[in-house]
Amino acid sequence: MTWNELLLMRHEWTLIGLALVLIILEIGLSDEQKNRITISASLLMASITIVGFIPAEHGSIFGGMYVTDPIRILMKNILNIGALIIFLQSNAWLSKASMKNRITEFYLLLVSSLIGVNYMISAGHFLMFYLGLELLTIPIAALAAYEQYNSKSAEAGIKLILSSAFSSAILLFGLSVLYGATGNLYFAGFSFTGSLVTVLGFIFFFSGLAFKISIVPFHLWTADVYEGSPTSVTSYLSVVSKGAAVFVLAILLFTLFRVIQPVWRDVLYATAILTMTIGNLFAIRQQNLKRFLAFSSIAQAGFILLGVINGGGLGMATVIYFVLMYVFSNLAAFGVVQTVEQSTGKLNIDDYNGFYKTNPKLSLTMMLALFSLAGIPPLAGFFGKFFLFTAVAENGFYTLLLVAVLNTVISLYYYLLVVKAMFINKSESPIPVITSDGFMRTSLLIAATGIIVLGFYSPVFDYIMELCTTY
Amino acid sequence: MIDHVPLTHVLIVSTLMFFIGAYGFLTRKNLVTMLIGVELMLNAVNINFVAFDRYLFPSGIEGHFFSLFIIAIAAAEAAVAIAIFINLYRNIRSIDVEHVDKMKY
Amino acid sequence: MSSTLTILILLLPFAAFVFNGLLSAKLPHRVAGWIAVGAIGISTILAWKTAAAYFSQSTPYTKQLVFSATWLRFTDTLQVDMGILLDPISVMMLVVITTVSLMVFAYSTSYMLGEKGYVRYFAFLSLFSFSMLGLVAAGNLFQLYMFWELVGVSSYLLIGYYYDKPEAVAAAKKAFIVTRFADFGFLVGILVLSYYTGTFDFITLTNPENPAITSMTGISFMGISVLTWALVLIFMGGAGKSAMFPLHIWLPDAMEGPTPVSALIHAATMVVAGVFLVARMFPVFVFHAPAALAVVAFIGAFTLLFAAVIACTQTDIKRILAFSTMSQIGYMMLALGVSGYASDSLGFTASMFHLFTHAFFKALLFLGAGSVIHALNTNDIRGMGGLRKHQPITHVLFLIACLAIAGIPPFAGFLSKDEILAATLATNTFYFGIATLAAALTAFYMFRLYFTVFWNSERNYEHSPHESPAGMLVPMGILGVGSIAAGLIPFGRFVTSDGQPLKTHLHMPVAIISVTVALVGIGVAWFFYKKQSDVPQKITASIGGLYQTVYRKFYIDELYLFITKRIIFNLIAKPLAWFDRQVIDGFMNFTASATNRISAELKEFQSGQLQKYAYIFLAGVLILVVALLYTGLN
Amino acid sequence: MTLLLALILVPALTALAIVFAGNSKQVKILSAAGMSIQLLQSVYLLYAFLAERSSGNTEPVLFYNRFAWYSSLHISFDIGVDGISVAMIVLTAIVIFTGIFASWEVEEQYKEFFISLIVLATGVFGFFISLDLFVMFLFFELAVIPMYLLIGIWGSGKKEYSAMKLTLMLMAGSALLVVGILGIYFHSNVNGHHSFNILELSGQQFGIDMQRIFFPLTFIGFGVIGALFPFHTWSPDGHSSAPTAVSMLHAGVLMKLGGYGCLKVAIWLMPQAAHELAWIFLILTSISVIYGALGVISQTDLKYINAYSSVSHCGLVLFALLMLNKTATNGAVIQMISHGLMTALFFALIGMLYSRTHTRTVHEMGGLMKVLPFLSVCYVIAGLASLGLPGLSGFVAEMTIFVGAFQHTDWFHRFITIIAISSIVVTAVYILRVVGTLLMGPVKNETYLKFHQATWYEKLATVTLIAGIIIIGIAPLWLSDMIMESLGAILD
Amino acid sequence: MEASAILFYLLSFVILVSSLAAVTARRILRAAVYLLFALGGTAAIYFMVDYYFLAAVQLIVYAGGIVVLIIFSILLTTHIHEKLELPQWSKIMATFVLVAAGFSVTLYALTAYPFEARAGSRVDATVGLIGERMLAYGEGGYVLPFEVISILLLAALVGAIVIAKRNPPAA
Repeated sequence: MTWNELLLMRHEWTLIGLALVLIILEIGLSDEQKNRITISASLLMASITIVGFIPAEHGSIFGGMYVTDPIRILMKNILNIGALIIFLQSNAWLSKASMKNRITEFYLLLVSSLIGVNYMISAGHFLMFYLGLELLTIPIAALAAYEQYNSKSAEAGIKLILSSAFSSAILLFGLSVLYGATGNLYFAGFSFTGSLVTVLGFIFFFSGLAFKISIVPFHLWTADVYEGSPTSVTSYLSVVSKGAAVFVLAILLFTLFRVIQPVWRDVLYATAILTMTIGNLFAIRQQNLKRFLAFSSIAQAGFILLGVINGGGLGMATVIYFVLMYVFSNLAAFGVVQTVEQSTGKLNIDDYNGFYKTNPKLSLTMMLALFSLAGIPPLAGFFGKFFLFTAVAENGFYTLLLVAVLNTVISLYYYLLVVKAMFINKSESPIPVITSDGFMRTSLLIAATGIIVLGFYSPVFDYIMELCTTY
Repeated sequence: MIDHVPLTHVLIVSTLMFFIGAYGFLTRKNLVTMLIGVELMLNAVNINFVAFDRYLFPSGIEGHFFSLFIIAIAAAEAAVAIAIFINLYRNIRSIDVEHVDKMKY
Repeated sequence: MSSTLTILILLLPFAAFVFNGLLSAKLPHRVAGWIAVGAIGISTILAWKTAAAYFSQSTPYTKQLVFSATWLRFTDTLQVDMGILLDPISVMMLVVITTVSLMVFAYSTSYMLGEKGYVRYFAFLSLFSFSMLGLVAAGNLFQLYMFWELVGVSSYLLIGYYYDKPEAVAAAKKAFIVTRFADFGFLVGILVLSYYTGTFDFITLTNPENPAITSMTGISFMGISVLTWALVLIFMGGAGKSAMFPLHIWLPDAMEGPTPVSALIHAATMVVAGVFLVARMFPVFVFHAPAALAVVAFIGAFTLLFAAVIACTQTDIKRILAFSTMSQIGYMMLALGVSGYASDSLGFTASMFHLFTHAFFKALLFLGAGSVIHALNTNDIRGMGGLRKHQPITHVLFLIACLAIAGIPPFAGFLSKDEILAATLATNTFYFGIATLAAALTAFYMFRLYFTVFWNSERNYEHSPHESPAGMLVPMGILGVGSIAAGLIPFGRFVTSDGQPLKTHLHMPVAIISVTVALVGIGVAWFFYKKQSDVPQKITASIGGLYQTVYRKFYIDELYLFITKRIIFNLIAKPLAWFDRQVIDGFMNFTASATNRISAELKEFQSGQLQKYAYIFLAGVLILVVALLYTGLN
Repeated sequence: MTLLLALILVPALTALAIVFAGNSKQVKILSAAGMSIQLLQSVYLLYAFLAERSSGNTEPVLFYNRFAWYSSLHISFDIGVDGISVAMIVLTAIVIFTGIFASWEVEEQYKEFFISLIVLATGVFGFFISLDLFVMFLFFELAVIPMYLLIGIWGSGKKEYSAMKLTLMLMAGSALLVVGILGIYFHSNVNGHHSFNILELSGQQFGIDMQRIFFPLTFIGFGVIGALFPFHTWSPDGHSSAPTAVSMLHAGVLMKLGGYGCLKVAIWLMPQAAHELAWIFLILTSISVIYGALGVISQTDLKYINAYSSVSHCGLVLFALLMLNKTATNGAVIQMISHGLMTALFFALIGMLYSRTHTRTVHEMGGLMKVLPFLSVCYVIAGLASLGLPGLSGFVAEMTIFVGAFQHTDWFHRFITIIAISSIVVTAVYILRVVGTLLMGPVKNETYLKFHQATWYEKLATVTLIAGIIIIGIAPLWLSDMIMESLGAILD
Repeated sequence: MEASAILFYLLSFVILVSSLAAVTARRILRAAVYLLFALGGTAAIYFMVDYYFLAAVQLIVYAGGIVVLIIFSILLTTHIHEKLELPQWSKIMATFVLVAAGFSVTLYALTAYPFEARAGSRVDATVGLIGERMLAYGEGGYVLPFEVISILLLAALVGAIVIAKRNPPAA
């Protein structure tokens, strides 16, 4: 093993380095200096994100347990951006008195989870995949329950850890069956034929990943956990955790499970329809914005499946591109929600009545985010969604496409409800003028820029398409 | 390999155990007992891995290692889960799963 | 003949319209009046010059397109050229329209003096003249239709001139809508005809040997040749504009407009457009669709009698005149309907001749009525009487007009009506009988009017009626001269169906019959109405129900009202609006509410119970597995 | 050619400039200036287009330009115009120009208002110049969304309901469009790859089975915004709740996107299915025509009246398109322009009257001719245009449509054509009814006498629109020929 | 029947019975103890197949670690003598049906599949081999997972502590 080979793991190394720095800082800094951790962590995370983009070699090491290729690197980079934005958005919350002495741990857990994400994406062996998955989940479960004196937070933590334990047990059972059928756990050379037992194994395995992506009917934990968790954690769950699972699902389906493509197509066909529809139907009736965004993100997951179902280069590219835009859009929305929540504690849509009058910039950002999620041009979401539709149309699944586009109409309805609250409804006591901190503003600026620029700047998608031609 | 015991029988045991665990997870009211259910499920998976390893792929020990890691992770998971249970208990003085339903619809 | 001059005939009134219209708020009244009168005056001179030039050509008089510019291209073959077509009837119409217009314009300068919308009035009048001139000069059917519509709208605007009077507004609306309905048929007719012939052009269409038309005679729809369909539909348009039964209901109400307007539009010019239209298409009618021509004759004859009967019972001076107009147009239609072509075309010539003479005396009648109304401020003849002393000049002129319309020699009406009667006698004695009967009725109701208004006993006038100013009397005088002189023109020499002069002569037996019945009519009227008498009341009382029916114009208005209000509005429009709101829109709203409903129904799935979540999770896994057992693997 | 790009850049930059404007006056002057430039540009485009044509350039589209965009999917920013687009662009420029002046009295959140309005216009301009289905669709949606805010914030009545309904129904329509567009895309094969480019696609022969599926989707997709029965119900509510300028733009221009799209996408690209399935939509559209007209009769709200009449008139557009011959299609395009102008005029006037009387119920008003002669005369002119008076644009359009529709000789076409023609009678009924009640008769209310007369901006707005109506009405040949030349490529 | 087979069936019986008891016992502490039996039985099976190290880990980590943890938590959160309420009958039935269905489907799939044994000499998981593999980085080497799980354990530790440790509530 050479240095160069080790450098293939630079995403993980840098993150591990960050974790170490955090531990050192925690030990080295006095309590009064703890508030500097955010800025250090953010800056480091920013540099890690940038470093991630530096072109480098790729290949596989550890006998194939760890694999990188340009697509995986891109995926990691996208999720790093998401994590960076979440870092920035967490400051307001962490500055609260109740979070005193717990700032470093927060970042440490988040970074650990991020390391899990990276390993999961780069996994070349099911064990690595499983470890990544658990490393991704366990710290986040702890974070979900991070607000000690908030029973909702504890509830969220319990629901997350127990459901995920249950789902990973099922996933593992499926994996064990697949192992029995193939005798191999390396991705390279993983081959089997479609049979009853492999289908069973696959479904068990799939449900575990579907749980992370919140695909119906494996989604039920989502809303409750999103609502109860601290908003930063919710952001992370809805963006990074979900994005990572989507990526891995796509990679696995497109490579290892290609032999049973007819099987997983049927599965995805059914679950995609269910996911979009159920997500939308529940989102309609939400008042709590975090819950609302939870169901919206379930519906979005359904849309993502449209790209996965494609099973080819176009599908992979559109999935990656969609997640990229979803990172910006969803985090912009969560950023605004977080800002309002931290300064007023208000989370209901009704509370946002007249929001535009008092906080025009925040509400404009929110509108951008929601419109992007709804797929309104010229925002990034429009392109993301349209390309997903392209992917599904390539297969000739026009019925599915029709269901999907009609679902976008429903989704537009509830996104507009929020826009309506902010811009149209009047309020006796609107949310007062809020001044967010510099971190938050930076994060919103990044997200908004992403939302606006991404669509116009086509080379991004063209680049992704080029990478994905291998599928 | 256990002489004269067919693989199927081992698999019956593990599958049964898995679903007993699932039953426990789905019916028990106490969070800790739910966790016990999960542990049983994981244990069943381990038996599977070991059985496949021994019966089918004697020259490799991949399943063995997988079981090893599962055990470790189960421990980590249990630790975090219990920490959260305790936290919840502090908050609502109960670890009954049916009380964990403040957020719904 | 200079085409510029003929175009100017049209453009001058148009210019006056634009000028007056745009400056209506700022222009002094007198200036506006003079601009309008000046414009139409020059047009009149040009029209006469054009006529002189046209008729001084050697016969036969051909159709000449003196101006043409492409306005719109529909298809490769079908295009609309704005043009001016000169032929005997259009030249004749140009003269009639400009002349009568000039008289009415001049009359109006005095009559309308002091009205608030004076400038607007002259703008609209000019617009009307322009449109009417464009209509008669049209070189093709489509152009004719365009100006036809413009005429309609000018009529609408002028009837609704007193727009703060609800009756005037309603009348204007009614006039427009009824004629619009007729035009619907007209338009379809045009479309059918133009589709099969591939042209709108009159010169092509009216050429009897035109292959496009002759080839079309074989095509039929529902057993009737499409050509007949087309022409009947086109005639429907004409019937609407010319107030033929059953599309006549707007004309009496149209009298809500200022009286000069009634004279110009609803007596002399616009209402004869239908006659003109049939005359314009006459070769097509006569050669290819005799059935359609029979319809024309029948409708004409029916209206002729129908309107005459009603006219006998009316009490509003202008309405009497309106029904008389309908009746006279009936004559014209009837004449056309029974006419043949070329040497056989006495009816055609007679019809045009009557149109020509009628324009003068009917305009005069209206202007005379205007003069009376001007003096008395009422339309009801029951409030009039003995006016011959107060308005001697009006009286004389009115009498001339009455004699003309009653068909007493040597007035113009006598000659033209005689020709019509002769033409009907030659073809159909039944129609002749009707025409003769109507002639008697005409004489009766006209003199009923005349005696009631100018003789009889005086009423209690608030202030003594006085003669109208010279500005009104002079135009009336000129028309009076016209009412006498118009008959002297050897019409058959100029206006015939094929451009070849037609020898006409007085048909003595017919003349004797017609004069006799006219004198009888006058005599009865003299007996009833010259003095205050209760004979008429007694007669009406004795035939009460019948009288009421006639007086209420055979309840046709009520029938229309029933159809429009009850059926169209209440049974179609209202239910339709309800349907749209409740069913169509209701469905959209239902979709939305159903979505919400389903959403609410589903909420139990999100119960907050961890174990239920896991249950669904496991169930989901198993369902997928089982489903794939059945589908995915085979 | 940069001219076409400027057509979207000028409004976009105007909107951007407004962001930095100070007070309401500056905002309005900026908007007016921007839209004046836009109008001049459009007229210049018209001139340049006609000049190019008369110099013998017979390319199907002129000023064609291609900017690579998403090259991996063969999406490019293709722009170019034919006679139809040019006509629609000029129409849009006129309507938005007048719309700005009709909104001169907007003071509430004026900045946002004008920005949204101009963004909407940007979408429309973009739609008309784009030749790439994807780009076209993008601009289509871009035009729809600001509508929600415009109605929701500045509207009146049950504005929130109306705005939501309008947006959702239009988006549902565009949802069908997505399917249609993608179906076309994936069934195309241009030099071995799929294409969104309309010009390239028009050279494709799609299989009839494919067309049978995607023609209805595309046609209904565009038809929804063209108020195709029974998907028209957003229109009455939407129009009645929208602020003046929005109603103007929406009825005047946005509804035209439907007809334009049906022609340029559904009919052009899938002609066989169009021929085969036209009868279904002909029934629907002829229902639209007569149903809309009859629907007006029992309405009492001025905006509802105009909205239903728009359903009728726009129904006629789609009806004519489905006749699938050049004449009728030509008429459809003229009708789009004509209806655009007159309905904008109607809505502008209704807004102006409303700002004085504070009611839109016909029966509550009366005798306005006496107190507001200028506006009333304008209203009458609009009405006359609407009922198809010769000399005004509506006549030209309707006649062309009817003549075109009559080119079909079979019983079915004849029958529905006559049904459609009968709408001219109904139109006369309701127009005259409104004119009679609203403008004529005695002055209903003494306070009316204190109304201020039309202001300069109101006059500017109305006169501009009337000028357009009259120019087309009197001299339609250039327009008709310009459109006709472009139809050769589409309908042969 | 061979002795090993008899032993296996015996162990299986113990495992299954104690599993069942673990998920049904009404006294929570007993449930934990039954779990211990089940885990111990499993360890015995590992012994039978010569996976001594795994068996040891099973006993130490599972039985020794997790069960102790569970018992701790039980002590912290419940009264020992407290009897758990029985779940609702309907819940039991519904779950039973689902679980039985799941079991049947799974077992059907597993038994229907002809698992093929791969030829090869048997490798025994000796401690030496395990250690070697744990530190190897080629194919079959587990150094990377080993490192990753260390991060995981650290993270879990940090997470558990930070949640469980008492912080003064915010003012």
